[in-house]
Amino acid sequence: MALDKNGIAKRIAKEVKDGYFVNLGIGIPTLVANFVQEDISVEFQSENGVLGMGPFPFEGDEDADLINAGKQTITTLKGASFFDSATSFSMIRGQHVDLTILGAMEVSENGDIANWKIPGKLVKGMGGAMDLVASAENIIVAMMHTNKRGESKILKRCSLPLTGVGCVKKIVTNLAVLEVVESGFKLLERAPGVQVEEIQNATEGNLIIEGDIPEMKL
Amino acid sequence: MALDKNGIAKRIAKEVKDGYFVNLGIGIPTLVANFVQEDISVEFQSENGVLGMGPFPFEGDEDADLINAGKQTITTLKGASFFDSATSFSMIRGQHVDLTILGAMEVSENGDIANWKIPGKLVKGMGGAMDLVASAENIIVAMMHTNKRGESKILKRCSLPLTGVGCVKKIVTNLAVLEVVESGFKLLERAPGVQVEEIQNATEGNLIIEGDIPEMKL
Amino acid sequence: MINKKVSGPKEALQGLKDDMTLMVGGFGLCGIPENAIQEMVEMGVTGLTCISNNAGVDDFGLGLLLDKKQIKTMISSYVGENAEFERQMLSGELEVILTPQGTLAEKCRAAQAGIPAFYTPAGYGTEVADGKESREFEGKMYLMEEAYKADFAIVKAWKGDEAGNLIFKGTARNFNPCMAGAGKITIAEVEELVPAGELDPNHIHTPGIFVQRIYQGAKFEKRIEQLTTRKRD
Amino acid sequence: MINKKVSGPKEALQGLKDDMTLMVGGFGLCGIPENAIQEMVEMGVTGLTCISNNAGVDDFGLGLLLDKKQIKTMISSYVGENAEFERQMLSGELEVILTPQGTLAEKCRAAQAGIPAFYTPAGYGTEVADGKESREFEGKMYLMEEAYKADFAIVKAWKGDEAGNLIFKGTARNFNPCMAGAGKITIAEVEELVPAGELDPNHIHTPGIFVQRIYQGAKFEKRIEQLTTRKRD
Repeated sequence: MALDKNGIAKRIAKEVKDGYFVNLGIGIPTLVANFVQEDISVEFQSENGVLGMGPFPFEGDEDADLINAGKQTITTLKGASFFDSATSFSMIRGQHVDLTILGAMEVSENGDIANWKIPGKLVKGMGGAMDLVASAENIIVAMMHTNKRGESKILKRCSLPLTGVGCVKKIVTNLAVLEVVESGFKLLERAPGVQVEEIQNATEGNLIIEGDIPEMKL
Repeated sequence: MALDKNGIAKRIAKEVKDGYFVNLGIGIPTLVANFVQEDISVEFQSENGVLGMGPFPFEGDEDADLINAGKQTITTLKGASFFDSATSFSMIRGQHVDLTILGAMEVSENGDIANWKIPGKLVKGMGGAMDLVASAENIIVAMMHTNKRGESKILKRCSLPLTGVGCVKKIVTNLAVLEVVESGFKLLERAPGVQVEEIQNATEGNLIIEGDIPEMKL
Repeated sequence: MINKKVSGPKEALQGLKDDMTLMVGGFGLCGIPENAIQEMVEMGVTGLTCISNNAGVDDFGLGLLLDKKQIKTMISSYVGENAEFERQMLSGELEVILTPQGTLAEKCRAAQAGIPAFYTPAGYGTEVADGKESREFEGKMYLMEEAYKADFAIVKAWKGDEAGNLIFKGTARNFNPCMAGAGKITIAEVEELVPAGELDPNHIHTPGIFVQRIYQGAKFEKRIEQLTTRKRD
Repeated sequence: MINKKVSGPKEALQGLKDDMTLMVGGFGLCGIPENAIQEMVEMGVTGLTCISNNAGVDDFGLGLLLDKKQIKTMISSYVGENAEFERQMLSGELEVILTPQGTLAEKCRAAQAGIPAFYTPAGYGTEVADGKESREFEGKMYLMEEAYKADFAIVKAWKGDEAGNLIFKGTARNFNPCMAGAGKITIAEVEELVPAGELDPNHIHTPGIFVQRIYQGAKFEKRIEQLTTRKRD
């Protein structure tokens, strides 16, 4: 069965290793924090200027001066620090953040990503996404494999305006885990109960299937 | 009579206006702080990371963590701040420092300055001088008019390796106050008792003498 | 100590004229100079170009200036949480220049630091690169980005002293320290203004040399944009 | 919290090998990582390239490494307060690359910030410009300067916590925050190491993400280079 948003987040959480500094985008990526193993040490960075983010505050404890990049009220954990936006992007551009998890509208065979603009629709802006995808060495995209009309979002070429070129390495969708390799999308894992054929049908880009494809362990 | 070092510093102090942030080089410039009018507000910046420098500490009050760019122990005044070297040069390069006073070995008609290197002699380095002269909008050079052999240091062209090009606007020497203009050094003031002829003889570069040249008021 | 204290936003904004370019600190509604924005509404200046990460909401932040059509151009990384903004953008009344957030921060910092241009990988290969020089360093492609120029930078801090030194709180720091000193005149609005000497020189985030005018804001609403909480056990 | 604490300079310097490039914080003898320098003397690594504003004095600071001929190249803005340094430089044993101080700081900061190159006016028209690209922006000439590359950055702070967060004191801050995060591995030596949570997150100068290894130095001499005082009335 295809994964729901929490399922995608749960699978991605397994990619978060001990000692990682992680930047989570808005949407599914934010959910990843809920599933990170408890026995490892991880710090979450938010590009508006905080390292060491904790959970939402208890009711009544919210502080207007303490938000994340999604403008939500947050808390901090022991060892947290605050900094300005230039320093925040020094962390990102300087590749001090170990893992970036973000959503996408489209991903292409060569690792291009489009996630900020739909021509003809209202454009809200790229926020920090262009800096994140251009800089991060380790990017995981969290997305649905197809759009609402059932069309593949895993493409030969992106049709939407790009956010970054050749930057995506790994994709976790509701159907599969894919790795971006030289010649296309290498199928690494299937969602529980999902068959390879279903993934193939939902993938417009070149899908590389080598040997038996294991089911995800969640 | 030609000025001594304190005399030069005293004359330069008159160029320090209310509200100025000032960077003082090593040597004569450091002495300027002693002569700034008491009824104006001035803050001294040192490029190693302090704004709001005060006098030397009382004996026994010295702190190894509190020095100026000459590595001398200092104190700070109310309103002082500490910052890192990149921020310090943001102040300098970004033209937030209103006045830079520094020494020179040679100055040329077009405002070039040489003050860091004598070929064949041990080179200690430019420190912050190249950043200061390349950035400052308002530079005053404090220097002796001639070298120990009596040769002019106010030249058509510098003979020594340059620190910066076309940056010097005003020079205060033991003999005169000069302004660097299009066609050479415009004589603004004479040191008390020093005649124009003496200044002319000590100046290799083109000296522009227009009308009566007043004596400096100290 | 050079005293930067002024009576309030009215005095601080003297010299602000139609068609000028402003940097305005804040991220969302967090860390914005509320009192200065209100004063600009009352001044009625128009044709402004605002460099600010976001554009406020309909009835708060820069949204107040948008509502009165005082802004001609917005330079931001993320906008549109604001119906009037949307309307003006779609009708073409408002020009919007979208800039990657890190590039925006660094272009402000470059202006502060006297760096005329720098290279960043953000936006290479996208429409952000249109009309910009690109260049390879060690096998990776970068865009050349130039420092912003602004007439005024208006920042908001938690505490400040009369020498113009600033201390920020939490994530209300954001773009404020990057913009301080990045405009020809920098105005700092603070929640608490203290005499020089009361702030620890080691704790100052923005040294006073970057600030020309400082005042204590009369009133701070500090509105929360997305209230997210969890229940106590 | 990601714990960066190591037992001391020996563990912190693991992986340091001959011919590597180091950034070393400090201005003169102020804010230098004394314990790490002593450990490098004992390790006997040679062929080092050191990026550091100064080169110490004969019997302290980087002078200790120079004395043992462990340094091949010094990249500094001001040197020569050191007789052995002078001898090695004049004999050609030691290569010295003199760099304007602000450019040196910004090249470190660029490395930290992932900026491959930037423009600065410092050194234009001088021998510092030899072999460098120059370019005009708004009628003024600038040099293009590239980010430094270093294997290790070794910095010294006043207080630190186990998460690697650093707080500096007075002018001992200097180059240290610019170098933290500018090497592949950053080592922080602190006078006092406290558990995470004891430092106010608003007061931290260098966030822990820029530091990989941290320890409390066993002993600090904190030598004064130029003792200047005035008499009490």
